[in-house]
Amino acid sequence: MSVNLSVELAGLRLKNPVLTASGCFAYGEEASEIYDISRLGGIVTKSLTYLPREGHPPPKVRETDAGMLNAIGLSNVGIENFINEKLPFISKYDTACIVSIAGSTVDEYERLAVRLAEHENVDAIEVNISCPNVDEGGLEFGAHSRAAGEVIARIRKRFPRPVIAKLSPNVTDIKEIAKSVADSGADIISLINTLVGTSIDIEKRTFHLSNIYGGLSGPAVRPVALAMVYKVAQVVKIPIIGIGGISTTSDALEFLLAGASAIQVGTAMFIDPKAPLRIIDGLGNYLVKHKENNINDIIGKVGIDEF
Amino acid sequence: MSVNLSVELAGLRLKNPVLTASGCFAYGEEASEIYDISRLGGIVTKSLTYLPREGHPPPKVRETDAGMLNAIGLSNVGIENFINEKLPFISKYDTACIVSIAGSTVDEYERLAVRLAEHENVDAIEVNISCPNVDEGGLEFGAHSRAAGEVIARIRKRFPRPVIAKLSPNVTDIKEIAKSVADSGADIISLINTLVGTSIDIEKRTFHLSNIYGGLSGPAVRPVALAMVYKVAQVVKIPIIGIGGISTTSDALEFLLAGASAIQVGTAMFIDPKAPLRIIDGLGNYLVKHKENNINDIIGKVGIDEF
Amino acid sequence: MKFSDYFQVTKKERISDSVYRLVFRSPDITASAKPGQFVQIRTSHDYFPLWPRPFSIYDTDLNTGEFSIIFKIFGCGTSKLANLAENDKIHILGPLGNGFDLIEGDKPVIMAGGGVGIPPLYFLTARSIDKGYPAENITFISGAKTKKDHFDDGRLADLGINLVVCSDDGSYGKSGTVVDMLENELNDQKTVYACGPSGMLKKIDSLIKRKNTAGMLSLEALMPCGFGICSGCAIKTVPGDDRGSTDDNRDYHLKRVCLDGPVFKAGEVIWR
Amino acid sequence: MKFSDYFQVTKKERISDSVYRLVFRSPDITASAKPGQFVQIRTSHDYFPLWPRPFSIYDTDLNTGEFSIIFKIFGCGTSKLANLAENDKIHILGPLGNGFDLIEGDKPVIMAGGGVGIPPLYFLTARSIDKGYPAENITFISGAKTKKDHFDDGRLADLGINLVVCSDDGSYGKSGTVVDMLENELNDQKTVYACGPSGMLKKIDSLIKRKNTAGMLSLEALMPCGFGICSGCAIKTVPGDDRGSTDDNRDYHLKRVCLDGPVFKAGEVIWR
Ligand SMILES: Cc1cc2nc3c(=O)[nH]c(=O)nc-3n(C[C@H](O)[C@H](O)[C@H](O)COP(=O)(O)OP(=O)(O)OC[C@H]3O[C@@H](n4cnc5c(N)ncnc54)[C@H](O)[C@@H]3O)c2cc1C
Ligand SMILES: Cc1cc2nc3c(=O)[nH]c(=O)nc-3n(C[C@H](O)[C@H](O)[C@H](O)COP(=O)(O)OP(=O)(O)OC[C@H]3O[C@@H](n4cnc5c(N)ncnc54)[C@H](O)[C@@H]3O)c2cc1C
Ligand SMILES: Cc1cc2nc3c(=O)[nH]c(=O)nc-3n(C[C@H](O)[C@H](O)[C@H](O)COP(=O)(O)O)c2cc1C
Ligand SMILES: Cc1cc2nc3c(=O)[nH]c(=O)nc-3n(C[C@H](O)[C@H](O)[C@H](O)COP(=O)(O)O)c2cc1C
Ligand code: FES
Ligand code: FES
Repeated sequence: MSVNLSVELAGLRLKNPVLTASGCFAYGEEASEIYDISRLGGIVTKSLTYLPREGHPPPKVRETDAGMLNAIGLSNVGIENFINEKLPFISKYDTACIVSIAGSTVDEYERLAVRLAEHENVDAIEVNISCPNVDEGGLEFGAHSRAAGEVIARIRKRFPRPVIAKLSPNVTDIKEIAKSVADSGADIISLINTLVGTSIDIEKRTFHLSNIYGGLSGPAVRPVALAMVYKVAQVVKIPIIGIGGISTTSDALEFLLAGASAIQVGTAMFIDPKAPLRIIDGLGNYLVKHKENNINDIIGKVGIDEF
Repeated sequence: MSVNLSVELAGLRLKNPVLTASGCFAYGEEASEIYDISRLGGIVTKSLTYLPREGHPPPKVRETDAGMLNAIGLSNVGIENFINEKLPFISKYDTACIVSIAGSTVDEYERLAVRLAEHENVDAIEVNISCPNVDEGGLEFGAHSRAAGEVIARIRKRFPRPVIAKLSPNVTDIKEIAKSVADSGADIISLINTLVGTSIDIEKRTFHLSNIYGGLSGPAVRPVALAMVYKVAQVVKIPIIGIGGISTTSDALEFLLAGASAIQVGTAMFIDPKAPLRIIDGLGNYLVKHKENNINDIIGKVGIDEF
Repeated sequence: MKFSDYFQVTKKERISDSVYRLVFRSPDITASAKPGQFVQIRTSHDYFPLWPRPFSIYDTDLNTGEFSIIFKIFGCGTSKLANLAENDKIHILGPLGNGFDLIEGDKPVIMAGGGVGIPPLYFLTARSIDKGYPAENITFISGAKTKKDHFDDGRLADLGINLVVCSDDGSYGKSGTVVDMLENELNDQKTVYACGPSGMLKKIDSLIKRKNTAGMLSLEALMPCGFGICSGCAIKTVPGDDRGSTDDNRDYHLKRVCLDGPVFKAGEVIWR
Repeated sequence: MKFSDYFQVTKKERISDSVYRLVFRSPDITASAKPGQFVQIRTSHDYFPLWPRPFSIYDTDLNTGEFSIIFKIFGCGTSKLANLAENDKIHILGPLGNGFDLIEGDKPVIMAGGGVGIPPLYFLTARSIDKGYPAENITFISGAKTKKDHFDDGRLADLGINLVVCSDDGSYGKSGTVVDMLENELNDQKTVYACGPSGMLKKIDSLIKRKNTAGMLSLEALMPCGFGICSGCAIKTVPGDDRGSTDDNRDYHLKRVCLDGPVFKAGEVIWR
């Protein structure tokens, strides 16, 4: 029995619902030395700023129980180098190219969107709003619905293809932020970005990360991510991309059942670069096992038991 | 070399900084059948409501990666049964008795505080503000600084001994909430309560918990808890009790170094009922190993490395 | 008194494809263990799995201070348990739960054990006979899904009881479920002692009602702590008239399987 | 091309108290492995630890398609690795990193290996000799903290090189650190190849400068991915003049130890 794994999110066609998460796939070159990345539903690039960035000094990462902390600090090649050196490479592959952008000001986001609009082979933009807003004293754009909405509205005007708003989980009411970005014209919502965390070296009595705080990711955060995806699915009509600790087929299925139309694999890429491929195969096997033939039929199909 | 493990938080004297977390020790009877609970720095009871509560129907718990979800729903014996049956039992032991209270209205919190004020052997109240506020359509008291401050202010007036405000981590800005409860008269701040999460049974296609959402706890959440404790320690002068995934001596030390004057052991009680005792011994050994003799000397002593 | 410490594996025995028997040395737990009680075993040093796992006490040897469990490989925790070697030390808490009262008098009884439910019933049967209850009055139904996961290590046959072995697929003993067998054997003169998966117990509970006799049911549940502090294992039971007013006036009264149980009276549980 | 798959442990050997040698069968990795390169090994099936662990390739056998590593038990991951049995399958990604170029000509060289840094230098030495570099021109300093964690399985002695064995506490070979030995041996005619803990490499880097000669240093770092996608292993290096303007104009240029390294030129790294 042949099964359909392809999904379409607000015009963004994916051969399967499995994407790589931003910052967990660089720009695709490294993984392409391990397998054919055309098998992926799509690639989300490292978040790009206008100018290149070195990012935070080391140490930048730390393992935690079933998770990890990272304070990479948006190290990236900058938009021009990306367009000249990285985009042509990604474009050789038959997989969706989603470019993640990050700004310190609304203007920077806008300028990034303008540059990317010129390139047809950028299928969508993912807007990383978990960045300090310089104009507002370093407060995250993603922390407040107004700022979040403003960024999305400005980008929406400048980019002709799907705009994905990637939400920060470090908020009191994710539903409010989701509604705001949806009302501001986001075509798709992806979540979650990392949770703020830290860890301390008890012998040295210093923080493990040079930046003190890092972003927590990995299996540890999955239950939080899944709850937020389900909450958002209850209040917005636009498609959702689930992110957070997804490492196995079963993890991915939880998010699809909760209402995500696609998922991203982040930290699991480090544990097993082929994790996305295993999940793609696993989704097919799950459908076959349940005598179903279309992945779209299970999206949002979690029920509420009678207890 | 003899070491001092005793700490004093706003007049609350603890023979050692290790407490049991609310809901993870019931009212002390069960653990007392395993060891002498007088060895503990203190006990925090299950959160009490005015009337007894059955709580949510089963299933109430689920394991996650290095964590667990619970939707107990404040099952408790109610304040009167507690005072008549449980308090006398706890009072037999030479350990601090901290009573956790939870209300659906500010009035309920106040009535609970009034009842407990009459009992000298209640050393402190811990106010669980991670509860739906019926007057405000089920929004958590802990979600907004105003509501949080109001509850604390009202209780502060009615209870003569230390009032501990226990904060919810499901907020955008924990510093703001911390400042609000401190300004409202909280003597001590404890954090974190559980993170909102969920998980799904991919075969049954239903949620694992009858309540859909549960509270995530255990080692998985430790980095988030530690970051929040450190943030709060930077903005309030009142003592802090660290909670969240603490299972080992090293975990406890991270929180003390980050600025907590005491810690609570929750989920780890289920894995090893003697975890608090192992931590108490471990703290002593750590001091000896570092040629120090007073636990108070390491509180808040995390430094920031030059990178 | 309950004991929580690291105890030594003194013997490991394979009973069938996925079923093992482990013997531990703990004079304390052994001395105080009662049929129907269980222990919480931490199956790993790290957090996979996070919670310890509950296992019924299968037998005790007061002379050697050893007790044993029989378990089936199920998922992550039991797999790690199966990797234990003799002399390894492992963290155990017990004995836990209310357990059964030994059977007295000579009124006939029926044991209905499904898979993982057999060990505690063996323990109850053996001890009751030791204490003078007539073996011939005991009918013991020992069931499993299929041959490869039966729990029978031969000891039941030696008790001189009326043993009925069955498996759902007929690959071991009679063909049929424990409930099928019980249907034939049960009458209002016989008290039932049952242990096994919730599905089976639910059927047996109504069967007991239909045949209007009495019974004791030993339940399973997910158990974070196993000794009563978390309320995670709570199940719905019929509220007693004594219950005062509650805040959330539920139509059920919650009891903790680990502390108020795992043994409950027939008719007491509100099944899902 | 890099390979990511489950590979079989074909041999396990204990070299000293806490040091083991493991041989894996992977014709692909073996065929393409270069001295100084490493593999990422996932030490457990669950998430303890979460990340795979990096280990230098110690030797390869093109005939059997096997490669080996030597490792010291350090913490959680290496402990689990030490529990592997022959024929177990384990997830490996490799070969990774830039590695060393084989030594050519006949200019004398010094290998400075501390503990876990010895395996890659052995591989470099052996291959360079195979390719015709005169063994007698190689001085190899093999150091360890103490006897019980030395990495020497006897092969170095068979290479016909000038071998200097030392340990910090003198319990094995000469008494002193690798840096002490290098101090005596080094002059501006000799190129250094060093691998070991950061502290040692930092000292060697300045020693190379002082003695004004050249050297290659192979670094360690925490490595979430090992193949360049996470930037987690990045270290500060001296920015090249070619670097254009950056957003956060840092006084350093970050390079990934796993992909741009682990081998760096002396003088390139900005040490902490
Ligand atoms: C009081 C008591 C006594 C027991 N005695 C025995 C015994 O003597 N021998 C024996 O082999 N087993 C016994 N069990 C069952 C045993 O505890 C489970 O098989 C074990 O916990 C499975 O753990 P695992 O990590 O291998 O499987 P897991 O990986 O935890 O389980 C896999 C799946 O099965 C489900 N599951 C696991 N345990 C249970 C459970 N207890 N109830 C419902 N669903 C569950 C989980 O939800 C999970 O989805 C007993 C259980 C209880 C409560
Ligand atoms: C390129 C490379 C090649 C290596 N080759 C070898 C080899 O051939 N043989 C060998 O025995 N070892 C080698 N190592 C070191 C090896 O990877 C570590 O010993 C191993 O990762 C320890 O894992 P663990 O889980 O046992 O210890 P952990 O429990 O992870 O470590 C315990 C503590 O040590 C610290 N730590 C762990 N690993 C490192 C590290 N790499 N750098 C700095 N601090 C660390 C951690 O911060 C932690 O606090 C190599 C490392 C690198 C980067
Ligand atoms: C090392 C690392 C770097 C990351 N960089 C980015 C980034 O540049 N932009 C972004 O939007 N998210 C970034 N993330 C967040 C991930 O895309 C993802 O949202 C998060 O890690 C949760 O998913 P996971 O648990 O599967 O990793 C990064 C995560 C990690 C671990
Ligand atoms: C089963 C369970 C029940 C809990 N009940 C309460 C409660 O009644 N009141 C409260 O303030 N916190 C309650 N908590 C939260 C804990 O007190 C603690 O804040 C949280 O679990 C984080 O700590 P931990 O990771 O050590 O468990 C409960 C936690 C668990 C796991
Ligand atoms: S398992 Fe915790 S109360 Fe029963
Ligand atoms: S370890 Fe991920 S980039 Fe080097």
